[in-house]
Amino acid sequence: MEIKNIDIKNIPLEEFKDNEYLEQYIEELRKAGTNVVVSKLSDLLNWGHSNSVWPLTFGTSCCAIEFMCTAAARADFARFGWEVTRNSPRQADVIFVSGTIVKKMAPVLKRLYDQMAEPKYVIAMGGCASTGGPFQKSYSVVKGVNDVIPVDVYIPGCPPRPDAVLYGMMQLARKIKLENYFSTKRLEVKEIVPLADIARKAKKEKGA
Amino acid sequence: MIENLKQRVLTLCPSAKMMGEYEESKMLTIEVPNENWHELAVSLRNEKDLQFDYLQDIIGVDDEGRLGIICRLFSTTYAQTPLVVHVWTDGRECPELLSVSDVWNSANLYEREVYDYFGIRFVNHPDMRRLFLRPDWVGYPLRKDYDMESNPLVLKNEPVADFERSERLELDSNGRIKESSFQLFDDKEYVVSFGPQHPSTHGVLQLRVSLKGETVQRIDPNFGYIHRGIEKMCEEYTYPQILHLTERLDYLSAAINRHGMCLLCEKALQMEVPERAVYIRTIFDELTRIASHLLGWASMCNDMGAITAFIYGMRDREKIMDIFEETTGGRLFTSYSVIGGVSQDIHPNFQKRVKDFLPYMRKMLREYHTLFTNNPIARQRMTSAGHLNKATAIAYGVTGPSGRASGWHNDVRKIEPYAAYSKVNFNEVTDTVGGSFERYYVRLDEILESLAIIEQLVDNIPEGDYKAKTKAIIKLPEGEFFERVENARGDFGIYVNSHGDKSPYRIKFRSPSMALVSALDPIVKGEKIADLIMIGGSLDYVIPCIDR
Amino acid sequence: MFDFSVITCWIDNLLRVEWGLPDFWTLAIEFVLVGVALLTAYALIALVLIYAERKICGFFQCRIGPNRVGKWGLLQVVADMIKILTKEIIPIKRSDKFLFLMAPFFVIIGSILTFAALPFGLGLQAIDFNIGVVYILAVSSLGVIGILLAGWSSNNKYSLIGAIRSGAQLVSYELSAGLSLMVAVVLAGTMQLSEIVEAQSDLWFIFKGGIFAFVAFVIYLIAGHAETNRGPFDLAEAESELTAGYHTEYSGITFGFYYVAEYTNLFIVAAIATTMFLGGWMPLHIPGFDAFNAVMDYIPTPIWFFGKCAFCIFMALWVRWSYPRLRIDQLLKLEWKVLMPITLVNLAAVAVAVTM
Amino acid sequence: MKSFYLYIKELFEGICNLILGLKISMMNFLRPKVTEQYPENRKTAQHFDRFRARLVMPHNEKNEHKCIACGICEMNCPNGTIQVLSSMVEDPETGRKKKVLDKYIYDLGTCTFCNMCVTSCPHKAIAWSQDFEQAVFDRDRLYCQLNAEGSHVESKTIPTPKTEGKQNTSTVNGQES
Amino acid sequence: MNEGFLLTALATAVVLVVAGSVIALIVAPRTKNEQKGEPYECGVLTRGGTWMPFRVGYYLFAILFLMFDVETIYLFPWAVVMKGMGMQGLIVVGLFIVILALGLAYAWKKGALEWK
Repeated sequence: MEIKNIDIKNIPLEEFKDNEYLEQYIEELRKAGTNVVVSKLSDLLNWGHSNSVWPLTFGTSCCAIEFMCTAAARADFARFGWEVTRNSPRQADVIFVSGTIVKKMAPVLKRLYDQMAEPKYVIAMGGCASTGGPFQKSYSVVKGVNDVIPVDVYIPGCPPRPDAVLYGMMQLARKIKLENYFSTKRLEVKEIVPLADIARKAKKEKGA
Repeated sequence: MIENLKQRVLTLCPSAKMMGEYEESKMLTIEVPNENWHELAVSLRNEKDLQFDYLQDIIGVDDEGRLGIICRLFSTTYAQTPLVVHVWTDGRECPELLSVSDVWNSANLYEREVYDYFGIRFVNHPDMRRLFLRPDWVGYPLRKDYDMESNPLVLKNEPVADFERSERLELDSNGRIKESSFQLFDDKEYVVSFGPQHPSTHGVLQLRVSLKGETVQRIDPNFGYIHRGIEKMCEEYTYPQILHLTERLDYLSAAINRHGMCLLCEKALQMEVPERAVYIRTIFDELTRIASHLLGWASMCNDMGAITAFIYGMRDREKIMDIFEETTGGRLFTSYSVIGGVSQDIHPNFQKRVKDFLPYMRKMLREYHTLFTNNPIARQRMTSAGHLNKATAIAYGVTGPSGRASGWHNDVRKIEPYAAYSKVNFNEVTDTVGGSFERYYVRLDEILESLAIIEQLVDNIPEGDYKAKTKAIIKLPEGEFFERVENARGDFGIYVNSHGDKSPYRIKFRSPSMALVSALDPIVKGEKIADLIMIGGSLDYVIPCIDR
Repeated sequence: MFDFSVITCWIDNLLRVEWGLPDFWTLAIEFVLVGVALLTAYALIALVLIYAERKICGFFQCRIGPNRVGKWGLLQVVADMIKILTKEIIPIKRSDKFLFLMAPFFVIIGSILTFAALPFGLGLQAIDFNIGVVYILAVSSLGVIGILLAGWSSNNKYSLIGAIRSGAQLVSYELSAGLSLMVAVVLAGTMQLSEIVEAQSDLWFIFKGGIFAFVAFVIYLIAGHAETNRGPFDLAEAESELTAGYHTEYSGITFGFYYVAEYTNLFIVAAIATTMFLGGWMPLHIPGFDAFNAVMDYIPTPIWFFGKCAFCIFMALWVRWSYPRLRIDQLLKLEWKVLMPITLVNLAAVAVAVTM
Repeated sequence: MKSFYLYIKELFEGICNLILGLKISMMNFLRPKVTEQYPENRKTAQHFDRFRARLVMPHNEKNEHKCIACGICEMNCPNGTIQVLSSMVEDPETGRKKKVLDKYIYDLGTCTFCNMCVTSCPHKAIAWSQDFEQAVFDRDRLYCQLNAEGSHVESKTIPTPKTEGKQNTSTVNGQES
Repeated sequence: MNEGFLLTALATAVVLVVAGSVIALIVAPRTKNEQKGEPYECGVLTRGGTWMPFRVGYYLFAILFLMFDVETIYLFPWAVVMKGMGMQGLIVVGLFIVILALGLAYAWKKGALEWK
């Protein structure tokens, strides 16, 4: 099934990375079953949600500086309507996990995520939040925030430059536009990436 | 002079053992038995002719099975030889040392840190609890026998009570140690938590504030929400690999920290660095300092509610980011200095870009002053709160612009000139009042000084190599090495204990930000909440640097 | 000048005479129509203002502001509203549930009641009491109750501190707002808003009243914005200290009400300032220049009204995006030691000037 | 009286400074905006050629790369971002066994862009690309294989590698970009 | 008529709030977890009760406000008819304003206006 309704201004659909995931996502949605009338309304709501994503001010370390740069005049994510950063999780829609999450911070992050109002999204910004980044060998760092909360988009980079953050935001907007608004169940797409398995296996062998 | 000091110390404490001195770095190392340590500390601090009033750092070590601490002392009154004191514990099971937190206020947090890392408990310390790690953490991570797998990720709620209680060890008159536990805040106190997720704590710092109305009674900083264990990781990394971790300590002075680490390695290897590299590094350091001060200014404005000023600061910071990116390929983390020089030559556009930036920045600084400094609201807020006098600043080890605003001449660039700082004319910006406004103003003035330094250097970058040849595998000779550089927040110290391997045996970074936060408590007592945030902004600390 | 009461009379006539509806139903239909009109205007103004603020704020900060949702980002606010309307409302444990739900009511009621009393144009005014000024002062302070309740009932420390701050703040600024409006009342000799506007048909008070009216106008703008909790007086929601202040625990549309009310209150303050000092919907008339006056009369009255409001709002945004936030003691000092004495002196001076 | 004079003076100074501040923000209001509109300027935007967004392995038109699978980059990498999977293949002509690159796996998610792999590569087989559009929905997608399918080593860069470990970051005098 | 419109406005406000809340309650997705209802305090658990006693300072301002506000209300009728009252009215009200101002000056002098 082709991806519909998720065009983002100025970037053609096929130039986006990871369209395969979205295709699988639609597949999952279809399995869950949506009827047409709701779907129209759902599209409108998704349009609203994807264009008005208010981030929670949540910065732990270096990536937070680049997040601030994204908010500042040069990159200006206000153009996307994302500039209303809320300090209270009740009013925020997305957490930019910008920075390292350590074991002491993990429950706090979890609680903040739990306290957010539905629908809510998570962007793992930078290496630390995605995989532990430079601190993979550390005893106190959580290796990827998806151990703590479900993540929607990963933005690689250490830290990612503001443009890369904007790109990640557009990726999230694409995903939101696909969402079935009326089901609160989180759809999980179990994607199998062969290369990742090979890499992990090789790492294990080398470690042994 | 070093002889004098040696004699003086020996008369004060006959049981002290001289450990040889670094003639070159002009430093005296002694070993003191635990029983005499506190007594000696008092005399070192108070004797008229010694006055070692600045405790730079306390470094915990686990050296070949022995646990102990290394204290590094400076005197701000006399150009004294720095004194390095080793104190060892008796065993590994229940190691205890005498606390010197009553002598130097800065020791308070340092000793807690040592306790957290090595499990050494300090007798007479007012508040002996873990500094960085969760209260239920198992083991002491920087001990050599620490099991890395012993602490899995826990997501359940930590009981509030865990953060509420603390321990105290006291020596009673019979010389026996008495343990007692106490509650940090009274049940009736109204304690509000600022942080970990808070827009104005500059990172994930938790400040628990006891309030009466809007007035701050007492604060208790709670660190460790970004403790990544960098020091332990460094013990497995080679020296060139460590560099990328030093950048991530204080990410706003990334280039300076990295420079410091390179300097330490070069000094240890007695390596000659090409003049060109030295100049380039200095320019990059100063650009980093400007970028950091700009961000400091911007976020302080943001803390006071002037969001537009924040955006202006960030806007002008982008100019520096462009200069960085063009030459080094990185914005925040330049990965530019390497051991022996810099990793690649400057971009042909570099000088032009820097020279364009200088007048621009000067013009913008004038705008900042009109927009914010002279704004009566901002000025009244800044002048009326947050005074830190010189004595307190030294006692807490508040270095950098914040310490200089209190009148303490502590600029490492002046005291121990490194890189090209001895070749340039610049003023050490100081003030005497030590209020929030002075800290704010010193920072803006330092931008001007940095611009002047860059102006003197940028046209005179000598031709030649940008990197010295180094050995394939860099191994530091055996011994202890200290280095300090002036980063944007103050005295950034590095200690390396090398056993001659390609990775350090123990590495310790002295975070200037930690001293800034520890000094927060005496400053904010009796101020309003709004001022607490503003004072935090004026101190301009970076939490990942504290937590490491 | 086109009198909008022509339309209302026509509708009234249509219902009563043409359709022959009894009195009760006529009134009922009229009320419903007015209600719908009010609601639409209220929502529209809020949307426009939110968009304007984000755009203007962007321009002050050297950036562009929303421009990707719809042409020039015009649909941005619509998306926001859809979003906020369909977000979850979180019940807070151990909060005072009833008050927690009531608080947004008070804020919205306060602002709509004031809104309904504004003269948008000649004949475009729903409520026109003869004690209009007092009415406006009274109902606009209902919002304070909403904020206090929100902070008190949320079971949140930041909210509570925010509420306490706002209590002291809003209550104080009420005074200079009232006293500065009195200058206009003195000049007009009436408290009915429509008559105040009429009284400015020859020249607006800000010109007629000279320096006194100007001072009163500026003070009203300051006090008004302090009352609406907008920067630099946004202590109650001081973002950098109290995370979100009194509405920390409000999510979804309950927060949306505060968000909307903040902007309509901004408009209301501008509108009151316009009505009292800038002649409301009255076109710019200069005594003696009859041709000029006649030309001015051709511009519809609502345009005059909204144009003047836009000017006041721009001033407010300009200040908001230039200054840091005041501290609570500065705020009270400003009110009690600067604005209050000045308003009192100003009032006395104006009384003397008018009597002489 | 003195205090009254001071009060008035402070008031007027305050008002003047407030107005000056307003002037500055108005100046900025009227200045051209500094915003670079990223997705709009996607085609035209220039990035600095040293900017590091992702590691790539340049291939020539014959689908050949320069990597001889010596593993120096892997060794220098501080946190295991690079994995060089190689196999020993017997050369049909000479009969000597040599290392051939199977898969050059690069984990973008863990990369810290510390530049140590590129500076240490003896054959300049890897380089940085400026393509920063890398955000994905699944973390595993951040693993990339840098050598193209069916590619092999450029014939002229075959010289036997020095013993592993001898070469390090510092042997090469920086990397020209 | 005015009163009718006043009620209309009131009803409008009620309709707005109720309709908004009802739409949100119907449409918005909801999830439950243990932490959601806990008061938010920067991501940590709240310690102790959240209500605290107000300080006396707040009451002081409330009382001051009450005094001045009542007096302001007295002034409004005068403001309406002031033009017709002439000199006599001016003097009387002038006296009133002076007393008001004296009250403020007294509070100022006594330090009641300092926020402590």
